[in-house]
Amino acid sequence: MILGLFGAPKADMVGTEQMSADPWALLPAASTNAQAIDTLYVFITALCGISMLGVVGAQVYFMWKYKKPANGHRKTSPITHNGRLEFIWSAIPALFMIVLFAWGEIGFVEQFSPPPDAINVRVTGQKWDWTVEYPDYPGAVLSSSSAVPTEEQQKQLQAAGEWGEDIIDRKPTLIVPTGVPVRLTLTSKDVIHSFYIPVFRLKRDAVPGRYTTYWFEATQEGEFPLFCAEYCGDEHSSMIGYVKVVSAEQFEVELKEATKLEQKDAESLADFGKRVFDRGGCKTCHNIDNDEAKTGPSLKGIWGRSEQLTDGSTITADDNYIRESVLDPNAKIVSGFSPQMPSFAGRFNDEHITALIEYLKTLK
Amino acid sequence: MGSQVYVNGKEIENPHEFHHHVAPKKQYVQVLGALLVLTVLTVAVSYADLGPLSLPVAMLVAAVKASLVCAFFMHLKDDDRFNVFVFVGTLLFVAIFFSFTLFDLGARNAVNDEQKTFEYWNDEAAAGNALKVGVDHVPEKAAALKAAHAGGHGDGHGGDHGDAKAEGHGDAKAEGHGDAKAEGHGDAKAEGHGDAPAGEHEAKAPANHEAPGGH
Amino acid sequence: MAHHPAHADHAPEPDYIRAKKGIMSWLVTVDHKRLGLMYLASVLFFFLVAGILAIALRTELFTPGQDFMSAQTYNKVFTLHGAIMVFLFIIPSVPAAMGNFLLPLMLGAKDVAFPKLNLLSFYVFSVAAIMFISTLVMGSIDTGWTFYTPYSTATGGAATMAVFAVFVAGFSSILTGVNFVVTVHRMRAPGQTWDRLPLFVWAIYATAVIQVLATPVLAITVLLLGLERIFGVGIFDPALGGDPVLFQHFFWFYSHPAVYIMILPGFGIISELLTVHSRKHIFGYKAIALSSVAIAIISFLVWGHHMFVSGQSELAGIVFSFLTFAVAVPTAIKVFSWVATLYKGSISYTTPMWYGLMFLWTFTIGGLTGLYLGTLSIDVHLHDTYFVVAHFHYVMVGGTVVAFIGGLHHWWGKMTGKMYNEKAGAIGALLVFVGFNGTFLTQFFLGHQGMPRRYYAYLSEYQFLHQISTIGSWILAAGLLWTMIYLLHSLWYGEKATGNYWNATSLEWHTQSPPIEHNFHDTPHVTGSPYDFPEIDKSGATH
Amino acid sequence: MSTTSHGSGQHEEYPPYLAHHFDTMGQQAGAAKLGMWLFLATEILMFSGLFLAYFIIRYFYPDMMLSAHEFLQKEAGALNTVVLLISSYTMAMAVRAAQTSNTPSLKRNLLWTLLCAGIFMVVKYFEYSAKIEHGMLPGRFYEAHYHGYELVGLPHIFFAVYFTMTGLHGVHVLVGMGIITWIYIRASRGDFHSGNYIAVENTGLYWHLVDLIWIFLFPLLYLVR
Repeated sequence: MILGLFGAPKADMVGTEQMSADPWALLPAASTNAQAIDTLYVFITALCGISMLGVVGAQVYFMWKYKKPANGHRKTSPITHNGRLEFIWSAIPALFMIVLFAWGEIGFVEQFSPPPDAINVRVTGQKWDWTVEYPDYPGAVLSSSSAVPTEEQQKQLQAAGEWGEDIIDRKPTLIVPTGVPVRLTLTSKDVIHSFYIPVFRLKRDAVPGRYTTYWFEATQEGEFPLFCAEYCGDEHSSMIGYVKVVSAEQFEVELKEATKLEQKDAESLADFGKRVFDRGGCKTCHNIDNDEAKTGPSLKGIWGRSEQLTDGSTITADDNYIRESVLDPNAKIVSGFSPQMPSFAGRFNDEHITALIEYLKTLK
Repeated sequence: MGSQVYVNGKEIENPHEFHHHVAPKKQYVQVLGALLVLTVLTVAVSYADLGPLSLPVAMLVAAVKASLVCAFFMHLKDDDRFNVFVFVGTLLFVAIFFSFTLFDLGARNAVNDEQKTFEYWNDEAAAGNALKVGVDHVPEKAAALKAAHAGGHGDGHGGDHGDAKAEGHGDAKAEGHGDAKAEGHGDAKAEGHGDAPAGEHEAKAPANHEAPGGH
Repeated sequence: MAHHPAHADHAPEPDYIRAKKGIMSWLVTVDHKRLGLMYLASVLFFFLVAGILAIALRTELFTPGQDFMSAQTYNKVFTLHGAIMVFLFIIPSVPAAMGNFLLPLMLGAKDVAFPKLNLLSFYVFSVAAIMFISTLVMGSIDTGWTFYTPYSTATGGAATMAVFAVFVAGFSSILTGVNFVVTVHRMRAPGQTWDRLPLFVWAIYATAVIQVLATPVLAITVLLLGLERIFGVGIFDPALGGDPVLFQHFFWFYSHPAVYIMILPGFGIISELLTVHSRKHIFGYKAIALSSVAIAIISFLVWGHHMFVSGQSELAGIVFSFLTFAVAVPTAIKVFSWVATLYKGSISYTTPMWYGLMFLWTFTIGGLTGLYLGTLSIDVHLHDTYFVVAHFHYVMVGGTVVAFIGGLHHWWGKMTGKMYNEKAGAIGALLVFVGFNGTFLTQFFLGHQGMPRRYYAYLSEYQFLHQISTIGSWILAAGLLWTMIYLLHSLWYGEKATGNYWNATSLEWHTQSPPIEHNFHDTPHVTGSPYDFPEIDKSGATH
Repeated sequence: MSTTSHGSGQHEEYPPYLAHHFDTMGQQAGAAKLGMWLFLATEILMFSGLFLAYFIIRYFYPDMMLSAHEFLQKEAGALNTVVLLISSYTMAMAVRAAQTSNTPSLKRNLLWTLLCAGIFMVVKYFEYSAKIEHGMLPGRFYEAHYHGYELVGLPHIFFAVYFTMTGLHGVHVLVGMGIITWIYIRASRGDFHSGNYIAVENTGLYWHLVDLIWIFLFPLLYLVR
């Protein structure tokens, strides 16, 4: 990369093995749909290329051929129109337009009629995090962790040679098997988000108060990025994750592994709490290493701190307050902040919250 | 020159004749009469139960009234044809705006039906988890109003957040319309006020955003 | 047939700039030419402001991570860039600034139909601009120029103010539109039939029709949005029982036609540039004129193509896609006719002509890439990515702005009485061409690779293309700055412009440069087409 | 463009109400009237957005609409309809008076129109105060359920639509009253006669449009079940 000199990559936010620094390598066609769309894409590109060549070719030729002589003007043609020519150049584009419309329409309609045996997946967007649930596999909930280390941390980690998978609790946002259709049902808890997986050529807005659906069938195993494509506020750019495509046999095993959030043997409660914290994406809105407020108050030294609330009263951030703030976040808003935090009720159980509180105690 | 007028590139022979039409007084009186009669008809029709027809009938009567006003009071009948074109053309664009948007909403029914979007809302409403109404979105104001209406009943429940905590998100939702319903009946007031702490929480997400099968 | 009307029997009259003196004579003027200049100064100022914001955005995107802007700042900057460019620059640029100046001149009229309304429209625009600028000190806005609900109903900052600024700006646009439609209908010179109108007038006319028909819907949309923010009316906000997709219908019913408010006047300018500087009758006059009107009307039927993935029903998507392709045909006809106009012409490579020829390249790319986005299944992939960003910048900047700058050079002498330097102009055009394509051509590839728009940080894989784009934007900025400098320079040091320095035929060239206060000494009478260059040249005039 | 010039730009006899850039009163009146119609077109399109919002809310929440509209006073709405129709009639008569150079009749009819508009606003005032009293306020200010009124579903949207539509219409009535007053003052100065009445006619067109919108608002908000 020639221009890489100007700025080394800072935030390798997803960093999966499928993705390299090659700018052209981001877009394999990894679903049945993607292959069909790519064919049409190539067709349109060829069509546009030929048209462009025709228009610009004629233009450049005329520019050269009919250049004004150095002295005076050449005698120009009095031609004003040509009915037959104009009809032809209206009719030919019109025909191609009909072809394009029909072709695109077929692909589009297919994307909306899922086969009956599709796996159901429910996707819920919220600022700035995706929650993915598998109704067919009770309890299986994934989320896009937006816990990206800060630039400073990354530098330290890289310097220490520790930059790797185990630093962040990095889990896929979506796990799907190859060869099995997957049906997405999307909605949102706050504003409009858009669930976008480029390698599947898939995008669908998640609209609050409404449901939208979509389906796809993955064909290629690997890990691919996943974005929010509809502007949704401050951390829109961090609302990304990755989709992991595994073989149909491996699917259930992988899903179980990925959705697990349990204290490991010999892991301290606080360390487990840090993993919970990362999984919850809390870092998106709360600073932990300095006192600066982001969308929410800084959590540095939160435990035992006195906070003034919007209603004027003060409260000490004890276990109960932290617990309430996780389960019913907007009950008591610290003065100067707006009620923006989603509830984690149902996602975190008591063990998780206990661990989280232990972790927060360590943030001094 | 003074006498030569060009409109739309054509010379007009007698510019003072241009758009000058005095209608007889009688005509205006008749039109007013017709309009008043039609108004009585509209009101009368609203008392007759026409079921699904009531909207089209009401709109039809209104359209007739509107045409009378346009044609006679606004002189469209005798006006420059281009002004008529402007008016009718405008209605055409209104029609485009209406038809496409309503068409889309109608066609979205498939997903709404399948996902039971509106049924789900109704179920939630029946369970007391409906969308919050009006001042309930402004917790301070709702609390003040509740206090004003509940008199001294509220003290026992005032600052107790314990139950809100225990029930988590669900309780924040419960302050919806079902709650307001309770307010409506005198004897239920105290009970309604029992939820007052929850009333102070502004849940960011409306209740119905939870996927029905998700939790 | 007199090419220049003889003015011998008239005493020399001061031009419109010198006719009256003092600042008040400008502030309360009802002269369409002075108002045109005032608009021109305002829109150029906003172009500069929004352009600086654009450079800041591109520079931030030079590296994948955060450089000098936080996410919040970035969001505010891209919102301001979009909103200022759209509402305070592009929409008023050609219609209000150049249209005001040229329309009565091209019609052989003394003024627009309602000069006082014209002045009012300018002040309404100024109020809107001040309201908009005031949002900067009120906490700024971070909604994007599209104000999508429910984000815009909940976000903090000065969104309410911005929304009402758009409401007010809309009224300025409506008043201008009404004024122009009436002017074209009622103020044409004797003999100037519909098929003798310059194509610029046709384009401005079609634009004005859209302004009249679409802008009121924007007004009610932003009014409802403002009420939603103040009262929580619950029409657009799902948390209150509304439907956010409904907002998009309302918004795009205006904003898609508004795209044609932005580009149609550009079409008009290009039709003038290509004919005058190749001394050739426009090819397919009727087709170009009628396709402007056709585009204006069809533009109201395609708004749903902004919503293919937004939760709109797929059936509506299909209908809108079909109608979208219908708008491609008149656009294609225009491009072909412009290229055919060059055939057997006598092309002078003046700066306006360079911009005209540049337009053919950039706009063709902009138009053709629209085909990808109109195609349903492909739009699903490309929607809300950099492909869309590149597409609309090719149409808006490569189309409208290029035409605007070309037109500015073409009529610069007519407006100011001074000629710019041709050599400097050619250098500027080259810089703009290289910079523009460098900036936006790469973004098509970024978009196809899946780079979503409105990201302030991105995956490092996209870095290479982003860096080319950023460097391109710097070149583009340099070209525009250079253009600004030599144009300003010409005001003091430029050659004096003659009355008809391009030896052109439409009516604005039948008066001196700059024109006198009432435009013409005698009411011109039109007897032929505005593009009869071959006839004139045959009759002996050579230059 | 080939052109010829003939005649003089100077008009020997220039009517006093003719602006400099027009050639004749006919051209001026035609331009003004076309401008007014175009302006009315924008008004219609603006209100169409509100009507569409109404229809959509109705489509989403039919029961709520039916229940909520019962709380509007039909009698007041009907009275206002009649008042506005009469004012439209008097306005039309005023235009006719101007056309026939009958200044006393013009002034009389303008006063009648103003009076009707005043009655309309007074009725509107009482309606609004009743709604405010009962807490039937738009959007997040809705508090009728604390005043003992039990409405189905999400009535705050209905009252938001009600207040927005009638409010915007009311603003138009107020603006109309202002314009009519101004026209009355000009009529008193004797500005209008059969050769110059376009200002009266345009005011009339505007006033009829206000009436036209109410003709649709009344059944939609007050009557439809």
